[in-house]
Amino acid sequence: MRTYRWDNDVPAHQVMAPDGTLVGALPQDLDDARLVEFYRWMVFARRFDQRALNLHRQGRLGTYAPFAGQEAAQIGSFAALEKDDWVFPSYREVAGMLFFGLPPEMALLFSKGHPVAGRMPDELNMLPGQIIIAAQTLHAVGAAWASKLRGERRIAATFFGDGATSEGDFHEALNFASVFRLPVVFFCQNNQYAISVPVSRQMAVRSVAQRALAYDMEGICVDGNDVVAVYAAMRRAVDRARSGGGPTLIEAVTYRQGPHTTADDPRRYRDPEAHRTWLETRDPIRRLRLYLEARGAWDEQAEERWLREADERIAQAVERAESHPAPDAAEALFDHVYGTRTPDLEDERRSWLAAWERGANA
Amino acid sequence: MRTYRWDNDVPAHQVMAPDGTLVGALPQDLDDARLVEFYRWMVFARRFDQRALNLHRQGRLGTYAPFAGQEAAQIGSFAALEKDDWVFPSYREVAGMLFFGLPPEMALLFSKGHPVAGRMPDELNMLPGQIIIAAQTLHAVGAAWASKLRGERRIAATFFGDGATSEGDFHEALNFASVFRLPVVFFCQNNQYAISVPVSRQMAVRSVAQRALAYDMEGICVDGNDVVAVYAAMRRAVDRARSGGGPTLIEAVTYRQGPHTTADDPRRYRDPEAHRTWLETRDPIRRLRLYLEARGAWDEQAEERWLREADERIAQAVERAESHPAPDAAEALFDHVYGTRTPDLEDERRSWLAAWERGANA
Amino acid sequence: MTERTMIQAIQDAIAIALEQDPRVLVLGEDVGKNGGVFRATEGLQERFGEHRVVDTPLAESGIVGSAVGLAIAGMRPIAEIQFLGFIYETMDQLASQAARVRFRTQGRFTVPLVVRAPFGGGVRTPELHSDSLEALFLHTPGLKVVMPSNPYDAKGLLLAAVADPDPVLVLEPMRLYRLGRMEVPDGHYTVPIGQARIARPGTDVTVVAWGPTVPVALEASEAAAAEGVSCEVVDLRTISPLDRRTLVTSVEKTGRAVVVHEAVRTGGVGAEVLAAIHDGAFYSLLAPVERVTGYDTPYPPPAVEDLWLPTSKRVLAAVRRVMEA
Amino acid sequence: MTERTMIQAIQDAIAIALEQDPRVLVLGEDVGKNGGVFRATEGLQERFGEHRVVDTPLAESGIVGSAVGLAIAGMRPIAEIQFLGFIYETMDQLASQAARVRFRTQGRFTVPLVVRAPFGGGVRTPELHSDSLEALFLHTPGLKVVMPSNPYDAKGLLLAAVADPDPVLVLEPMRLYRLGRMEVPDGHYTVPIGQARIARPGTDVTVVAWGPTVPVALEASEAAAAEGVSCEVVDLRTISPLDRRTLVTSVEKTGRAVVVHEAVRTGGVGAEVLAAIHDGAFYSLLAPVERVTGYDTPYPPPAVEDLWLPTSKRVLAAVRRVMEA
Ligand SMILES: Cc1ncc(C[n+]2csc(CCOP(=O)(O)OP(=O)(O)O)c2C)c(N)n1
Ligand SMILES: Cc1ncc(C[n+]2csc(CCOP(=O)(O)OP(=O)(O)O)c2C)c(N)n1
Ligand SMILES: [Mg+2]
Ligand SMILES: [Mg+2]
Repeated sequence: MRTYRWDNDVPAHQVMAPDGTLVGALPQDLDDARLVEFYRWMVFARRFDQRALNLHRQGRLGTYAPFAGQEAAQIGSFAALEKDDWVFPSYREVAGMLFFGLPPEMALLFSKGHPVAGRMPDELNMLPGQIIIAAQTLHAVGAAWASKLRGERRIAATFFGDGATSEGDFHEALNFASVFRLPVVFFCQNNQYAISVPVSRQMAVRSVAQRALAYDMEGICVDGNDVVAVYAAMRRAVDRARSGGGPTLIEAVTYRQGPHTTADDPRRYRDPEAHRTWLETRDPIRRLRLYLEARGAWDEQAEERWLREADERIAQAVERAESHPAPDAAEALFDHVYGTRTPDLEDERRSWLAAWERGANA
Repeated sequence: MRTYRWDNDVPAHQVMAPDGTLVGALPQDLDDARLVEFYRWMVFARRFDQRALNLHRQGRLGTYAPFAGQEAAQIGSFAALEKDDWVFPSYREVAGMLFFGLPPEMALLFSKGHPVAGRMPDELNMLPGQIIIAAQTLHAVGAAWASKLRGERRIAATFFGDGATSEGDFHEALNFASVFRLPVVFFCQNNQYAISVPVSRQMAVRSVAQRALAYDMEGICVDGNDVVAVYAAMRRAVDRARSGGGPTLIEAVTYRQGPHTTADDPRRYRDPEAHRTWLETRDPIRRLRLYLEARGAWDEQAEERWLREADERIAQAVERAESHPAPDAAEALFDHVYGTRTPDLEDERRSWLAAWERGANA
Repeated sequence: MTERTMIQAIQDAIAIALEQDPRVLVLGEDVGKNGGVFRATEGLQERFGEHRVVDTPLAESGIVGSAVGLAIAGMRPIAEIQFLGFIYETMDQLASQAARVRFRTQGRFTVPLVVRAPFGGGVRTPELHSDSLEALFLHTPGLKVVMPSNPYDAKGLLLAAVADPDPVLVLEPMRLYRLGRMEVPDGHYTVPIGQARIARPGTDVTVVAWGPTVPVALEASEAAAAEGVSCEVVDLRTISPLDRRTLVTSVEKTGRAVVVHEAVRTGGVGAEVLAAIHDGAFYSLLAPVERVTGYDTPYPPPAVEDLWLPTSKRVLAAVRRVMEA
Repeated sequence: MTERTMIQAIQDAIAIALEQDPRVLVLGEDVGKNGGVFRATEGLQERFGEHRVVDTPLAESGIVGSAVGLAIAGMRPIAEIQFLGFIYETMDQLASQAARVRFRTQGRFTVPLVVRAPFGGGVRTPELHSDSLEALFLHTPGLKVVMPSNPYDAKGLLLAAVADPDPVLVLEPMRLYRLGRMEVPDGHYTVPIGQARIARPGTDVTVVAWGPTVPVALEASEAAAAEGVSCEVVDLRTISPLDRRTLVTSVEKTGRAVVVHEAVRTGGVGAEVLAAIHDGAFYSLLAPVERVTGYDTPYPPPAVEDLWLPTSKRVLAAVRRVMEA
């Protein structure tokens, strides 16, 4: 009896080995200058992440989902997008979002729970990080569909984790995208865990990319800590989408170095051995640094300068976030439920304001 | 860049060609006597289906979902189950359910909208046909899980259509089953349509079985009009499940010869050419008859006898269904919402009875 | 003006929307070649093409979720959920996504989405096809919900929904799809969302109904009139936002109210209607507001459904009770 | 007796259930090694093994749907939905499946399933973690819904839910998880489902609250007492089936009522509580029942949530209003 069965084990695609040497061909559009730019963004993002955790510890920031370890996956993938492409991220994509143009103070305001943080800059077709796992994958499908219907160049990219691939919405999104051959890229950061649940408990397959087979879609498994390989994979997928070739599923194999969020204690579930290996030998920033150093494009002084510049930008962002005006609560609560306030909302807003004046709100 | 991609096209597994000749090996446990039994059931089911449509036309039956054309897929698959296995069917599986032991009058009462039809016979671990597409696949996962936890032999089988594979629940079910390696068989009757939507619009892959690859599960694509091939595939899957080898996805490629339900007009969407081909050259009953005839196990007289017997049993079932006592409405409505009626339900039942006495109900 | 059934009026509204606005598209199960299982989209794929009237895979969350994306990107999707009972599959995409994008992004993105769904009992459908679930959406900020009781309102509310900048759920009582015909204007017009309608003026009792129970309420009112009781029938037309003012105005006049709905009683829209009357017309009330509704059970199988649905006799009995109180 | 927080009482209840009944198993996201994101299942996987405390893939419909199958097959699953906001993903499996199997099969199969879910505001969670959605399930026949407001009830209601032959949703106000400790018996006991509790006896105004608003109601009542107004606080404890009798008995005595809940106002459980009082104590009411609730907006972001939640001051103002009416 002949049956469908997948017996191969495809290793993650790699261009740059963990020691910074090339094991594959650099994409033509990645010269040293561009890689230095990636590197500086990765360093900036890492510093931002550390600072955010710090602010949280000081009680100056609410729940924050750190991304340290995933900088290559995020910056490598966002780098292949054009500025007016649609972006539907999850809460984890802060590094990519910063790279894409989100002002860093917005990322801080998001973790401060400020309503303004949901109001993405007008010039970006980017949604705030989705909280409901996998829900955004369908939105990307719809936006890609709109592009296709209108004959636009614009494609849609959506970002999510390994855990998200277990949700029904993920399946429905990939199925719609493939049936309608839509210009959308599904970018999964397999960071090994969904909170405490390891990817081996999330799926029986060894690679998220294998799931693409169920949709006759190309699935690419890439070393997510190799910014060059990530970029190349995303480039391929974005080009395919833009040229009418339909969707792609990319899995970037990476690692969440920190806790799931500031509310999480990863010591409860993490394998310390594997943790050490990922940190010490597979850090994405170290890898790119070794490469650039060998190319003569990195030295200690540059590093110091870039760190200093990063820290300055971050300090400014913290300053801007902390001095940001408190929300206009009446507006934030009542004025964006519908395009026009309903009679009930008019009444409620009025009584809210009255309570406000009496000091009865909180 | 190496990527996951499925390039093969696996033909549906076949043992018996449409002309009734063998093109593969008969399973050892299928001798002529067993195949005659299958044949008689298929004939019985077909007659039942025709009679039901007839009754509907006469206004003696409510909505009915005919299965003509799918008898081999259903009887071949149910035949590989043991009597106390769990069965989670959809509304389409009436042929299989009858074979499995559902009294035919129950199937009629179901289409008459009689509440008693949901009360499956005590000796069967079979649920009534599920209306919500794909919902039952998760129930099968849970029942299989219970078997595994208790170390029982019992496995679970669930039946659904090609359209069902697009639902999120289908994906979640296959994923759970494969992650927990549960004794469950997912049996899809790909009858080419989900109401009016052809399978080519349902999925980009050419075979439902290919979807198994996303779960590291074996996917078997079988000619669903070949009762032997169906039985062999189901046998393989059931044996695997029972011996702890985990789940299987089977796709039986078949064809719905009639309308989706009695409320449907298939002329609106069907390809008349393909329709003729399926009917004239790929009917599952004809195929088995040609085989049995060549074996000397079928002749006109036997056929007539079997038809007569079938019609007698059906007539009895119609008689039993039509003389079945009207529902005890107070019980049907109020007594099975919870194990014990809540105070509100007590009140409502009382006031319902009062209205009943006044003739105010309907 | 043309005489139209409700389903024809709906088909007409969709055709007009497709014609007038290139951003409009229709998506759902069987809406294309088949023209919808109730023929609401009959002939529209032929007329407007496969890209504007789209058969989707069988996945409700996919339908609503991708429609949310379409709407965010500037399209005006009209999604069909084949029966309201299947809307549970889309609850996250409806309630947490469609209804919240405006609020979440403080106005930066919006979801001008229409979701149509047939529902309601009395037509002998299989399980889970008949349930009345409007209460779930009354309790979902960011969504609007309308429910026509006649062909004119069906067309006008649907066109208003398409024009609305926010997600609107259009619940269509399938029992009324072909129940009768009525003069319906041919061109574009809207029935404003949020305004109830006095379906029958009266002075003694306010009978509040919506969708499939409007004819039931009217029938009961007719019978009450024969007994000398004058009922004012309020057809809500919009479930959310609720037109509290019309309710209160009517009860201030009548002093009595009966609320009729098909959904199960407890936690239904009837409770909020009762609350609206209680809040706004407390001192006018001469008797407790009565609710005549489905019972607190799952929607029952066809053989007993008529014994479960609110009947005009039950409404009349309630009218008598409030008159006697 | 041991002093326990609510989360400890819940953990204790789950441990007892696992210990006493081999059919019980716990499933959900992060319930295993991690012991649950709130530690409700802390240490239980170590103690009872991987097969009885099971980390599932990240799929809520899968969790509830497979739990339905487990329950049909005779197990007693306790499923955790990490936050109630994610229950939308399971609505079909909860409302159309779990809640209906008994009815659908006229008693042949049943679903003795417990679904636990933390919810509620005031703890600065990200979007969609804080929503109060109990009203959806009050309107779902076949389901029961309980909501504890203190450690004792949390344990007793959870054990009653496990013993119940039908699906029970246990909604746990996360704000109260660690708010205080109280003496909780060590062994097995149950708090009966369907019975409200007088949390504070009083004579002038009935204040109805549940879960997270019970402390708010008590605080307001304390303040009212200082003004010479005696509030009787009714803690519903069970949302469905609603204990109408306790409500009516209390209001027959006080003649006034204020209902307090965190869910959005329109179509909330407050409307049905109001209706129950209206129906049962109409002629005792001296003033319209007031509702103090969340506003009709999505649950807002952390920076403004405290300005949205019902406060004891708002409750006190409502108490004053009903006293003055
Ligand atoms: C529908 C839904 N279920 C559960 C959660 C709670 N939750 C938040 S993040 C998370 C894990 C997500 O894992 P993964 O998809 O791998 O993304 P990662 O956090 O690792 O980036 C869970 C379970 C949620 N936010 N939404
Ligand atoms: C969740 C859900 N969505 C939609 C429907 C309406 N519906 C009933 S049958 C059907 C088509 C099912 O197609 P398929 O899965 O191929 O099974 P078949 O009827 O062909 O056996 C649809 C859309 C439903 N019952 N449930
Ligand atoms: Mg992850
Ligand atoms: Mg089919």
